Amino acid sequence: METIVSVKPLLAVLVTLFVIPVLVSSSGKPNARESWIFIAGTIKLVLILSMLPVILEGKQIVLTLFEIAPGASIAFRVDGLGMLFAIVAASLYIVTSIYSIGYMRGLNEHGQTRFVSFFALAISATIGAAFSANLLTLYLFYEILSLATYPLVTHHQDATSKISGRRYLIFILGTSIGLVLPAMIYCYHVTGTLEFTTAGIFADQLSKPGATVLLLMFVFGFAKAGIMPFHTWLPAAMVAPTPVSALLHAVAVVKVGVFSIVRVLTGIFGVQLLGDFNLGVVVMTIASVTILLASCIALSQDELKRRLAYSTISQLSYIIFGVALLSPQGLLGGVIHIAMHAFGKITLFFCAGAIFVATGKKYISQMSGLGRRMPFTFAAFFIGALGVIGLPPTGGFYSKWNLILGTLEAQQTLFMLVLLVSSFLNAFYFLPIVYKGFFGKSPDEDDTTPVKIKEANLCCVIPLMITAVISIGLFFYPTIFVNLIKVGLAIK
Amino acid sequence: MHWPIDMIVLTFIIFCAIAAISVKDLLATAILFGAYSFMMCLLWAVMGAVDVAFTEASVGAGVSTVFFVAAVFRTSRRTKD
Amino acid sequence: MKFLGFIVVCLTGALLLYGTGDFSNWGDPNSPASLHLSNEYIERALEETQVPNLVTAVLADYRGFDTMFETAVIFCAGLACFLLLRDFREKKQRFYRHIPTGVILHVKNSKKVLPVGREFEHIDKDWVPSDLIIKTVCRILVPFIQIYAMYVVAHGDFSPGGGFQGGVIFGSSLILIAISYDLKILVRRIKEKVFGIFAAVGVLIYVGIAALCMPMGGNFLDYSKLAPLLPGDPHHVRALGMLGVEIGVGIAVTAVMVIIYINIVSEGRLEEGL
Amino acid sequence: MDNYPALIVVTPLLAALLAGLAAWIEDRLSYPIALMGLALSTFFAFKVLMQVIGSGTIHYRMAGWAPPMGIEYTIDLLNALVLLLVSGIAFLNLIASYPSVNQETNDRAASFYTIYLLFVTGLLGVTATGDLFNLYVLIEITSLTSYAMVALGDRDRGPIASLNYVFIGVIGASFYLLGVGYLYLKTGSLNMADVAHILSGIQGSSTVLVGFILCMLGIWIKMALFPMHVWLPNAYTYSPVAFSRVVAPLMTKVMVYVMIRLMVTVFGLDYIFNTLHLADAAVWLATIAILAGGVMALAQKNLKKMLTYIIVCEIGYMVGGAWMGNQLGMTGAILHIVNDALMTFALFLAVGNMVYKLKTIDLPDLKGLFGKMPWTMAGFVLAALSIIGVPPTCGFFSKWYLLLGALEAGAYHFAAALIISSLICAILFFKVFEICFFESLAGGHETAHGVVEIEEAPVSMLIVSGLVSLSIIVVGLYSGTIVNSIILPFLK
Amino acid sequence: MTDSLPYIVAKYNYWLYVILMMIGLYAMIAKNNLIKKLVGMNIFQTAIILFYVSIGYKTDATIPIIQNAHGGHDAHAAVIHAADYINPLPHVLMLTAIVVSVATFGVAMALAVRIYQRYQTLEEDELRMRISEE
Repeated sequence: METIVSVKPLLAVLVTLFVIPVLVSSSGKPNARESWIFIAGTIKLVLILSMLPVILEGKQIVLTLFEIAPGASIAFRVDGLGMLFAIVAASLYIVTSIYSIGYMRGLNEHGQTRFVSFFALAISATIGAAFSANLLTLYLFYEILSLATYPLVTHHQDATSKISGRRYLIFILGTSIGLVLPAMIYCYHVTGTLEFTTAGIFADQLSKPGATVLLLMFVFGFAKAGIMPFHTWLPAAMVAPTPVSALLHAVAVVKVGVFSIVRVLTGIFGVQLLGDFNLGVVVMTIASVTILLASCIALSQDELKRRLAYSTISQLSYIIFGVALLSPQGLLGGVIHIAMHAFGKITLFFCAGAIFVATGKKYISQMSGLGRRMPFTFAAFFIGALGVIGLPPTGGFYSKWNLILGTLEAQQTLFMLVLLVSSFLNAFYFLPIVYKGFFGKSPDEDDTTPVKIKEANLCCVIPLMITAVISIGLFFYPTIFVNLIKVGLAIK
Repeated sequence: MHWPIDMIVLTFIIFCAIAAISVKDLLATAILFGAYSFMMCLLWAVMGAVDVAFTEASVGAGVSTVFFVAAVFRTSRRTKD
Repeated sequence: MKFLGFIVVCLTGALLLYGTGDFSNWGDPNSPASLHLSNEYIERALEETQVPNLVTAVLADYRGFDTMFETAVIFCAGLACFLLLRDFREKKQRFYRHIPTGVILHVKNSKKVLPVGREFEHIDKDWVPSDLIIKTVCRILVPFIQIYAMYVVAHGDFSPGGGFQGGVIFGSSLILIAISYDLKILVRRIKEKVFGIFAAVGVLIYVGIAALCMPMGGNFLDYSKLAPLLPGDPHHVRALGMLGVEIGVGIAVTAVMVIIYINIVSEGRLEEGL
Repeated sequence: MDNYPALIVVTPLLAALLAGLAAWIEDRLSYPIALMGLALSTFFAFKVLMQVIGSGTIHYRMAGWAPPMGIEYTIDLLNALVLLLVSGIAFLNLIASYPSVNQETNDRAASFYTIYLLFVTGLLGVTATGDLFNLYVLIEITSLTSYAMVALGDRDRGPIASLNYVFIGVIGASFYLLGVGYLYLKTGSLNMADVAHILSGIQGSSTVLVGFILCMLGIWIKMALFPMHVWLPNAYTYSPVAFSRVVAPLMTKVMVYVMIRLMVTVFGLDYIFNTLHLADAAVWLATIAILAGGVMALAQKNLKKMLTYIIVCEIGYMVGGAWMGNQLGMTGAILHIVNDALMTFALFLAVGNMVYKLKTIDLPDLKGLFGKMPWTMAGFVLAALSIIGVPPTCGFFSKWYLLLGALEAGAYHFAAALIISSLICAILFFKVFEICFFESLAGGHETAHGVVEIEEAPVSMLIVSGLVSLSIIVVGLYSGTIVNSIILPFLK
Repeated sequence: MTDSLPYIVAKYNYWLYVILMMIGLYAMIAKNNLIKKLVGMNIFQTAIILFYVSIGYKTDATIPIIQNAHGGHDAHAAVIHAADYINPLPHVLMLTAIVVSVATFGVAMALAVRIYQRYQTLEEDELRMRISEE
């Protein structure tokens, strides 16, 4: 495969890192600070997009920074998969930045400079993870992301966030140090390399039980992916301000976890090896359990953000599920779900945040009739919900369609059922909200609320409109993402 | 080979050592310790280590004991063990 | 603790005894320890350094680097004792004795200092009349001890002795003054500061001589390169260098011994002692 | 100039004496003299390192006598590296120490600097020397100075801690001296290279075996390997902070260096691992040390004391790595000497800043420190992450080599201990972070306008703290270079 | 008995040093009084010095000071037999060791005085009690 050496990936990672000192120094001037974020975010996106044509041609961009040991270096390699993830993350970063202005100022939150700084650090780490050329680099950015997110999760600095933060760390850091690190070192010990290659790095060093254990260590170890039973941090982390939940817990953090698992499955083990040892089924089973259980739990949640969180947990497992199918269609469907779910879910989170900003309401049971007061928000919510359920005309349909085709292709009819059932469950826990929002009894019709509820401020509403529109747009034009995946995973 | 003499000196050294760490009066310890050092220095002189013996005579039996007595003077003389 | 200590001690003893199994016999002239380096030193030292006392030759020349640090250790000890114990606070109470009458004055919490001299004298809390015999004997002995100490330093090249032993002896002579007379008399005669300076200067003489060899074109401590600076027989340069450092050691050790003593005995107040 | 090796050690010694003398004239003179001495020493150390990398091992004959007769400095890559580390850290610490020395030992500042310099002289000498007995004398200098320093710290507990340290320290040094005596009895020589040469012919001797065990025991006591660690926590906790900042990172690390030097240069790895069968026992001991250190650290309520137990734990890393019996383990151990020195130094620098401002560092007193001392805490967090072993800080990379070494040697218990200790350290430090981060605002939310007043330590302390914390990352990223250009050539 | 006697005689110095060392070590570990521990420490160190001096000893050899050297520069003309003189190297080492031990002893004494000033006792158990009381 043709490779090009370029510093662009490094720059793309660093640009939001270097803006942090600027942010800190302009902490007294919110407007200046926010414009710096935009500039950095835009530069980042432009840098990433400028690499797009090259990648679509089937080339890869590589850059080796530090050689730690033979076969283990800190290096970037941009391929289709990473590019897909980077585009999603970087573009949503800009949108979220607009949104967080509205949200944070709307609620008059404290420590905004700290917030935006760590946000920038987190997005840097996300892009770094997307462009990682090997497991070591991926692990590095994975850990940075874990730590950078901690102050964001615990932003409120109160007792609840302390407990959530503790849980977040125990699960995320505990699994990555306790499971991924030894597994990674073992891989290096056995093979002498950690480079992602399509064929996998193992020749015949692994026995089936060994491979299973190693695989499970990775799958559970990347706990950001929210595979049960290592998922409980995710609902807990919903105490964070909504922009954090939106970008990080719908897009960046959890997707980095999923992305890591995808990388390990496709780049470290290799589709071939997984197929030989029949390990795909193992992963699929784990993913299916998570999908179904999480959906059921989501049904019982009254707090909107928590319901979204459980929905996220189940949707993340779709991606792993798809990859574990090991068939081209399944891979395509799984990976493209990274993008599709991202746009859908971020819309939902934005809506949840906008409702909170406008009304201060967190519970679904209080939201009946709000849709008539906040029509744009609830319309966007509807679109987002469709995307997550997987119905046309949203991008979510495209990925779910491919996933189902994948199960057929891999002749796993039983697992197709899982998908269908869970889609129904999705519909059950989302659509009632929309229905009640538009057609339910409105609270201020009784004049109990003196202040008339209206839409949240523009900075909140515009982003969610944008993401909703993109979500629909992806139904019609998924080509770029599809091509990227085909290039990245060498699928015909 | 004058090992009988050596033996006697050595026995005396061990006696002094044990006595120094077991008497209950620290001043007596100081004196026994001085005696111990002096015996030691005799032994070394016999072995031909004149410089070492000289040093031990001036340091171990001399100055160290003085320090010891000074410290006992400033602290307590009695001890339980 | 006692039992545990006993076990540890027995284990260590067993280990050491196990090690002795393979020793050569005591005094065996053919043991490896007595052959390899030892012979080289014995046969070459006199020729190379012109110092008949092999211990001094090895101590101050072949392994002079060790000795330099040994002196530094001594300096450290002095400094450490000073740091740990020296107490600059004014003492709350003072005792004076009116000599003609023998009345003892006890001054409490007062800044006032009585003129010490013919009428009054400083005394310790527990006044013990100084014994004339001891005083006189010591007064006679001290100069001889000091001369002997200097002899030991200077003659270290030819006979047992050297800077360290000489220094200790000189130090003990000063300690003897402190014991037989009074700590205050010693401290008044030779200020504490002087001891401090001497301790540092002593080590500095050693390090200085050693370092001087470097600009003279040799390695550190290479006395032979000092030949142009020294008068007399060029063969004796090394011996002279050694004498120089021994004097440094002597000065440092003297000062440090006194510093340790006066600080311990007076709990750092330098007022009353043994 | 070819006198650099001697000058590295002699300059601080001279400076110590001059600083002591200058104090009699004018107290303020001693600080600049001390600073100059260490600056020169660092410069020489750097020169020597460059020279060694360029043209190989330097042999410097003291007094011009050929090696077995006279004392020789043998500076190879390992020495040179540790020399630079020691002098550099001592120098940086001296820069940062000025305010805290004035605060803590005001009337004795000059004596403090003198003893400090003598201590550094001792460490440098221990590192540079190629003679077994010279090593002993220099160990005694470092010990004697530390006894004095420890007693200078806490008025009540300092002397007791110090006297305990004296007893155990003397036992350690005496064991080492005895070991050297046993070796001397068998070889008739004291020069390391010469002894090694003679030893290779008499490997079966029980005297050599006992000599070896005694040397190791002595050094282990001096470095505070687990059951022999009892002196360390109290001694380091109660010493003045300016001193604990230098003794904590350097003393134990230099002793580890001595151990490696004895193993590699004097006894030879072949003798240790092929003739003796003690390696397993030593690795087990190290494993226990790691776990015990971590667990004991958990029980502490004082930050400084907690860190001292972490030192005990880290010593286990290095001992285990060195005794692993393979190149990877040894590489890890040597790399960890550098890394651990830097991390511990950074931690103690931060502690120093806290002590300077707060006067106490019992954990509950650290409330709200993130707000009050953000820069100090930033340094502290970085160093703590490095101890936990998060990439790209240097702690991760030495752990990487240690783990690889453990896997290669089949010492899975050691690998497990490493992972567990990482987790324990994570718990430990996040416990501290939680206190510093949450407790300040326990009363409720603060608005963006209610800025917490910043009370930072003096600039000199902050700059040093920042520099060292950054160097943790830089050294981490360049650890491949360090390994390839210094450690591997040394081990070959 | 007649066989083992020469064996014992040949090494008795080494054995006795072990005994002395054990006495010293025992005192350091088990004694309760700090000053006693210090005495133990000194015994321990002198035992090691005894060991070194024993290494240096050679039968039928004299002290390591070259005789007839006062004659001047033709001294080196006379052949020096290594076997005639005792090994000087251990003596040199032990001079240093003695100095180190007296230095340590001095510092330790100073520490003991400091501890006594503060706690009015030198017994370890009482010290521990006083500390835990505070």
